[in-house]
Amino acid sequence: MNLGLFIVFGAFCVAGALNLLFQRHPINSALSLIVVMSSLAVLYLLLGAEFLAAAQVIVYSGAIMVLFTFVIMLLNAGKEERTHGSKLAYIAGFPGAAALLALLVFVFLSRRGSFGTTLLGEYLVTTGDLSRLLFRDLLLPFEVTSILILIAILGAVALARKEH
Amino acid sequence: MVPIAWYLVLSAILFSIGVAAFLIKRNIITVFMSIELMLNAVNLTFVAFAHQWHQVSGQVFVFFVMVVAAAEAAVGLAIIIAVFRARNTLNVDQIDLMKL
Amino acid sequence: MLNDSILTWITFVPIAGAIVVALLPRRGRVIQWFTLLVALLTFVLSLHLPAHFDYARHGFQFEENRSWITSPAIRYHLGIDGLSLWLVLLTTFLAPIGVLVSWRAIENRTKEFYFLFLLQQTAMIGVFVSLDLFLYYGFWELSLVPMAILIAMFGPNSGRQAALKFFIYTFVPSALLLVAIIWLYTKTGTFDFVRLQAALAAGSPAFTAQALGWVSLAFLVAFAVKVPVFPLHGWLADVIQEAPAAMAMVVAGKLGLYSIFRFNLGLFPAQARQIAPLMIALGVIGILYGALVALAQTDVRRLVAYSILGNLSFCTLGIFCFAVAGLNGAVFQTLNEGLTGGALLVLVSFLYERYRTNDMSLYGGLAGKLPRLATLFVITSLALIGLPLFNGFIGEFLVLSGSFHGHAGWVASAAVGVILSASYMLWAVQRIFYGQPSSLVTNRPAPDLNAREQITLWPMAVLMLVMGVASPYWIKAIDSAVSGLAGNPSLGITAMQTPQLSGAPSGKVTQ
Amino acid sequence: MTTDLHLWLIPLVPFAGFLVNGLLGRKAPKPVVTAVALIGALIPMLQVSALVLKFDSLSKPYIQHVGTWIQAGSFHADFAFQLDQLTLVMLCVVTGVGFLIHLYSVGYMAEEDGYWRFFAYMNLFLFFMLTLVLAENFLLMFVGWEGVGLASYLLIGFYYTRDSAANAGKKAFIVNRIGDFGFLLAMFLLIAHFGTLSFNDIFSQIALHPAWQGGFLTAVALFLVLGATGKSAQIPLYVWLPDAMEGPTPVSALIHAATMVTAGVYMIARTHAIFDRSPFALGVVAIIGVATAFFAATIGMVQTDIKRVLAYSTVSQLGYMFLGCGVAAYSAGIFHLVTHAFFKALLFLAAGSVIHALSGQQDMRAMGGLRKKIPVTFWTMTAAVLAISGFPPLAGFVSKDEILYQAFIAPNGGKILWAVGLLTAGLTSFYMFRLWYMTFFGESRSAAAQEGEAAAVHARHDSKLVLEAEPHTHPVHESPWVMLWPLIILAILSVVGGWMGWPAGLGGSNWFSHFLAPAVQSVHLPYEQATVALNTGALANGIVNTPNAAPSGDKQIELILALISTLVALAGWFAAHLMYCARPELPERIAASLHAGYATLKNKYWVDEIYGALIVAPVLFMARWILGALIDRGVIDGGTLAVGYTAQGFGALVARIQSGNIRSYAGWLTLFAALALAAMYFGWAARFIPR
Amino acid sequence: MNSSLYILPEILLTIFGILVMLADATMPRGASRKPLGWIAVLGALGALAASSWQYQLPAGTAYFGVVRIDAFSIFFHILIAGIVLASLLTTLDAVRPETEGLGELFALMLFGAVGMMLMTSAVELLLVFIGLEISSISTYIMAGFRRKSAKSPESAIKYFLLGSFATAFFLYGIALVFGATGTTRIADIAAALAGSTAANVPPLIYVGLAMIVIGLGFKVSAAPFHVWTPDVYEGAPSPVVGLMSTAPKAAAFAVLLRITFEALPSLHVHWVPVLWWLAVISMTLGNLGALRQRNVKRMLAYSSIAHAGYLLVAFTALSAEGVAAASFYAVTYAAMNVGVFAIVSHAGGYDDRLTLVDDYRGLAYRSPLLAGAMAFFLISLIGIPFTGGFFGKFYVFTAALHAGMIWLTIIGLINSGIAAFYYLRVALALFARPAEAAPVMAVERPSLPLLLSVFLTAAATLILGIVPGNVLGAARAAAQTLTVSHQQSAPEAAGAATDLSLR
Repeated sequence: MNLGLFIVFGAFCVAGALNLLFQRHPINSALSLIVVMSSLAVLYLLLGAEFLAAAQVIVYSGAIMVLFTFVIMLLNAGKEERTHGSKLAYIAGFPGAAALLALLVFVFLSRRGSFGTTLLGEYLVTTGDLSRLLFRDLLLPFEVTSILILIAILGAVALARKEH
Repeated sequence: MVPIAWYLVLSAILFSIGVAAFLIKRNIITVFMSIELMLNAVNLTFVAFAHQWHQVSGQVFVFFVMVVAAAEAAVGLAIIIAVFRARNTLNVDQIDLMKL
Repeated sequence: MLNDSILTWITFVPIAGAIVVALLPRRGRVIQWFTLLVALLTFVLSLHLPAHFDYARHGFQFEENRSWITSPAIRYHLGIDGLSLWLVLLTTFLAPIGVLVSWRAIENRTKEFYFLFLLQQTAMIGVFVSLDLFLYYGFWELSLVPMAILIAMFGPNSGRQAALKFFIYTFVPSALLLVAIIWLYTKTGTFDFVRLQAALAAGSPAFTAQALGWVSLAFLVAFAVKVPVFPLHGWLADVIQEAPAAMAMVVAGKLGLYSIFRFNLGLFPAQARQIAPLMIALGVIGILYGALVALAQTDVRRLVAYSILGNLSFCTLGIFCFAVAGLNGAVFQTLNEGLTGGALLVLVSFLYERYRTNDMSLYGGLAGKLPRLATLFVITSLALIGLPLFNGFIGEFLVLSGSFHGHAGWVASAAVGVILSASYMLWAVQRIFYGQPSSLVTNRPAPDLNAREQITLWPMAVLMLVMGVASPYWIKAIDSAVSGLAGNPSLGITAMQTPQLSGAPSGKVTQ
Repeated sequence: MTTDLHLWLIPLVPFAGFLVNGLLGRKAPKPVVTAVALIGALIPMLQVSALVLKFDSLSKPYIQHVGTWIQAGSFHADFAFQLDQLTLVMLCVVTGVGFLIHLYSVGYMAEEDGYWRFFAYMNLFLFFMLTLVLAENFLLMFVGWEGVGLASYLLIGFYYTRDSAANAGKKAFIVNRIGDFGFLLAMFLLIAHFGTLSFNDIFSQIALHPAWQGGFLTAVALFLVLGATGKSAQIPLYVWLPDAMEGPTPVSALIHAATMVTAGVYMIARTHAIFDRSPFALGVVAIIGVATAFFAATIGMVQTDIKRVLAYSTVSQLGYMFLGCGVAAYSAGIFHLVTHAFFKALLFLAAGSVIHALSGQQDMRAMGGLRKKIPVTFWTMTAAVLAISGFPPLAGFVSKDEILYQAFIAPNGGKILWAVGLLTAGLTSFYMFRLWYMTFFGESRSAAAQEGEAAAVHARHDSKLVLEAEPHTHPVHESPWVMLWPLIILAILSVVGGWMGWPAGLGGSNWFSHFLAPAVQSVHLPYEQATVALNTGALANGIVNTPNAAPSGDKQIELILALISTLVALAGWFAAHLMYCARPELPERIAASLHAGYATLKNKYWVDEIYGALIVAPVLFMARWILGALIDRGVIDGGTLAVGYTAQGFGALVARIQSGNIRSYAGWLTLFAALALAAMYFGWAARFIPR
Repeated sequence: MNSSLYILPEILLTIFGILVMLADATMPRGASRKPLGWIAVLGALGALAASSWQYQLPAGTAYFGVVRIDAFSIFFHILIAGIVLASLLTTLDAVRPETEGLGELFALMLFGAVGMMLMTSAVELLLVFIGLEISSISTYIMAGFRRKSAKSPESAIKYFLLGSFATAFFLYGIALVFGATGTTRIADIAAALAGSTAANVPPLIYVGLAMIVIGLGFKVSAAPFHVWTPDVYEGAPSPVVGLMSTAPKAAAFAVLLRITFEALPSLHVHWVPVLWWLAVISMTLGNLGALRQRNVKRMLAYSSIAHAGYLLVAFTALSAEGVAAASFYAVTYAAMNVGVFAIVSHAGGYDDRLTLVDDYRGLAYRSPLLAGAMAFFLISLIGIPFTGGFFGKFYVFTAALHAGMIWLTIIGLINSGIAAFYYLRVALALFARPAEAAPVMAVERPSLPLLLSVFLTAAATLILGIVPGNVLGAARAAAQTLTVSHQQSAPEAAGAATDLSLR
């Protein structure tokens, strides 16, 4: 069950990600990304992060991706032209990305024993646990995010405002 | 019975696809989406490790990342709009006034 | 007691003056007069030094030694010995002359000019009086900046390129010098010259021959560029060509040679000995090369530049032959070069002010038009080519005679430079002053030297003669430093060869 | 020796004259300049006269230390003067002839613009020349040595607006510097071996070590010879002297005939202690001397410029002096120096008078018939011609014969030297009488000049005055008395001057030689042994001779030799008479038939051209193209530029990374992220760190 | 109450930022925004004072061990406050007072400073991350602030995209470190690794550290992660560049110091060589790249890459002296770079029109004061003695040589020789006669804020060069706190410092 879910949603994730990669219209990519995020939410559930799973759907798939779609629409972005502005992206980037993946996979798999395994429901984080940490131990970071959000608002307003 | 390593590998794969997407995509908005993909991959890692260590802080981290991502999205998209206004294009290959 | 703070005064009066200059109004000649005053004040202050110098003592005098930065252990340590005494005096002596020669040559941007001029003054004096390597390095590098800026500001043709060339040429090797200085510090925990000298003499496992070899080389290269020693002279001609006379006068020679003397001989005697054959060869090549290339010049400033290269190479030769007389001569020659080369540049600058060119082929027949200038030019030329009773002769003679023993072949080759120097200098005199007046000279009426210009030049001319006749006054101080060095066994300095009364002379007896 | 002679005052007085005239002369009235200059020359002469009177009472050498000049380590050189017989003789010549020529110049230079300058330089010359002869050590001697060169340079280039004069001055100085190079090296060697440059210290050292023969002493001597050839215009460095005639005639008389050019001879005599130990060096001196004498005489035969003839004659006569020294007959050399100073100064001054009379004409082809017009000049010149040609009992005869005799009795090829010297004497007689005839006899060829057709140019034709004005001429006229008196005095000296050294072989006592003997005789006399030892060798081992003490049995030889040389001189006269008086068309025919030889002589063996091609041109080529262009501009500047451009090239490469494309940047970042990851994980980075 | 004192400067900055925003809202459109700037200046001054005052506090953590106030964090707090102060003054001078959104810019600068300060005092990687994001996002926005030009938004988007890209790496790094140790607190990480030897260190930590180095390397523009720098600096408004080339970098360096020296000293065998190479590549690429630049801002961008390299050199010394040198260097670099950008901002005009080297020709003839100050800053950047730039470099390389890094020192100092070329080209251009054909740079009279800013930075540069004693002392104290805690947590690592294979 656990494994099956992992494989299915893991595959969804990868497929969504690849689709994001291969789709040429931004809207399609955005939708693919929503698939990835939603599948991830399921994986979070599998890992016992219920609250996060919910937040993932609400914040990511909901808020953030809506914003993306909104901007895509606003700017009336069409299909990508496959311009050839960069050779380096292919010459250096792909080997780099491949090497990165290979290395990470190598490290993870070579030490897979030390990470343990997951069982569904074996470890569940309650909202209470979460909030205890969030509002007590990490009170300061939590408060500071307000500044972050303030800046974001400020910036969005400042940058997107029409010229006079 | 899923080994945590698999989650980690999955996140690595997603991360790499994000990197690749960043490299390939021409539309700025999509490029930005690939960054979101990378962040999501990292989030998965956090959650997986949180599970491994039975540490809530990993999950809290993810929560913060989401906030940051949201803030980033707001700012990023505003910048994209500003760029579009200034240059009337969303193709990253054409955003290369400054070079060398 | 003035003795305890005199060096600080001498070093920092110019920079204090510079700050005041920056605040003075740009009106009339206020800035010039003030700078002249500061320069004269510095000179007068510096006269305290020879007056109270203890010639019998080796080691440093007028010392000041205070902590400056505790960690790293950097001290404000000043002091002079017979080596630096006259170099300080030379610097302070040339300062008023530099002001006077710039009086009309620098008509605009005077504030900038004199500010940087005084800054340069402090830097140069600082180099001579610093006994802490950090402090020394500070002044050493600082001396580059006003020079470079002034060259860029006032270079008539390609000042910026010349300034860049000069700066890069000297700065890059100085970077390696800094590496070496820091390396020494990490091994000894001190920047203090005296303590370093003791530490190096005492030796330590860290001071492997190889390490010290590289360190001393870093020192040497940095200094050699500044002298300059052939083939590191690439910057010299361009700088002399472009720099204002007051700067060109001081750009070459004394700083680098002093440093070689102080540090390469003082700290790394064994290494200096090792590299001596190379340096002797370079010195001799420099003498001949400088003279020959000077012979080929048509631009009088470039000619002076190469003649300076040639004359300074005598110093290199004298230093690295490690004979008491040669070392004395090398220091003396350093003074000469500053004086004579300086005077020549002043004269050339006066010529330029009148005719706006340095191209000798455009000149001719000036002797009749500007007899006073011609006279002083000839006198300076004669001093430069080492006519006896002028200062140049003493230097060259001591260097060559002192170095002769053991390096006969090199010295003989170097002596050929005596012929060549006469050739290019007299040829230059002929091209500028003799013959029929050229069209440039006839078409552009120009006055002979005025009172200010004469006041600039005559002290130098007289000093050339006095130094040529009464050299012991200068050499007794130099000698005290040299004999202090000679006490260092690893330098293996040879005294002047004593008569071989007992045996046969070293030459083979015929039959 | 208790008396203080204030020797240092002797040179210092003219120096003061130089300072006064040099600094203030421009504005001072002419009489003041004249007075200062003459006093500057007169006082030393009076001082020397006083010395002469006192001389016998002095212990010799009389040495006076004035102060330390250079002191470095254990080496020191002093301002020290010495007086001995040799010095005294030189002092007399320098101050005596010097004063006369000063006097003469007052008339000769009266019209000149640079009158004050001229006399300042003349006084300066006296200062240096007196320093040279009074010096007690090599270094101070070198001061005079270089200093007279300087004065010579200034005076040759007196008419500096004339390129030829400026060139000649420069040439003189540079060629002299080549000689000075030798002098310097000699001093270095001496310092290296003796640690001092004091004459007395060195010579007493040598005296103490009879074993020192040749070796480094030969090296020292040869370097000194190099110096001497430069100053005394000997082969190979004689080339400057003929050109030096660009200077005013009194200068030629004083510097380039009577005094400065003899400094080389004086120096060899002064340092004879060294030469005595080096037969090889002496041989070299003798050969150089005789070769120069002959060589210059041949050139002198065909020159047409009156001063150039005299110049080559001077070179030739200096060759005799060298020959004398070369056979170790130093006193003979010095004796000839003295007599030569009389008659050659006279010749020049008389020639100057002629030139003066002809408003600047120097070409003998444009002279002639002047005998009547300028009688005083003619008669004094005649005395000089006879003297130099070696007619008894005039001065030249005595001194030249002494040298020839000494050469003749020298072993190892002395006869050859004598023969060449004799031949040269004949040539001398020929060209001097040629000059005599061409100048004073026959038709006046200067008619054109008298008619003002501007063929002749005034002596000051290039001086500043004349530049603006028309070249002016005036009728041939005798010179003023201020010029004639020196001629007359010198003529008398030319006649009687030789008598003080009248050789024993001709019934005299050779007083001069005996007087000089203490100064030039060797401290030790290893001659006998040396001669014996050296007899085995050929020329390389030199030609030495006992200097002064001619074996009494040789009186006949001396007499015979004197007769022979007189005959040879007569022959020369006869030939000159034939060619330039009796049959004036002969020279052209001979020139035509011996075309190649004539051209060679006419062009002075092309020595200037050869030097130009072999030395000057290559040096200039090397300076300009190889060092100046190739090395300095190419390698050193080019290298700097190359480094600069290389760095900039790398800079361009680095900037190429900056394509401006975000995806490229990301690619770059990814690649290096992967690398950094791998490096960190596997610890690779450490492996590539140099240590 | 006590806890909030530990974040007093941040609180002050936030309050003033909000004040600025509120005041901005009340001002009519088109009114001069200068008063807002002065309010912000007050805030920065307050933060400066508060930070200095924090020396009175006992060193320790607050907010459940999330922030730590010690000599190290206070040192950087003061630095950041100072930079912001000078940058605010520069902005006041260089931006048209009625510019729309100027108030937001001032507020952003203050808020950004909050993030940076938190980065330096955070001992919890989460807070580091948040601080980093605050500082990054605010600078992204500031880079795009001059929207009228085409370059500024491009600069912003490049910065933003690549910055986020790097942030992802940084975050991944934190995740892996968390995976390896189960914690994100510096002290706990160090403690978790304390017992481990090279053999049993969880390998994930290496990957994590590498990712963190990549992310922070990007932020400090260390080559080869520097690619964004020239483009962004060129396009961003000059006063902002002065800020973002110094303060966020200083903060990022502080984080890197904390992570390497406080959290992961035991891994030095792995990270020292990597940083060694980063240092070498940064110095070399930065200086070579700058050689051919004709745009002063772009040139300074390359130069900032090189300076990041010099600063990294200090890391490799692996000693308290090295940390002190790095901290000191951050101060000197900030002083001279903010100073030089103050002048670039002023001289470039309101729209940064004149930024080519040739535009600077003859500046000395029009504004001797500015030219003199600029020359002074450039000279300091070259590293001429008696300027902060020199002493910083000197101290860094002394530390490196103490650790036996001879080659690094030689490479570094040769690089500083190369660097002299391009700095000097500008410095000399200032004094050269202006080209006749070139457009004359109409330099406005420097305003009071500019004078203040230049004076502050120049004085700092000079003081750091001549009497650096106090700052050195503070830097050394800062270093002490890092390395002492490091010795407590990993005593064997400190001992191992002597037998590094690198020696």
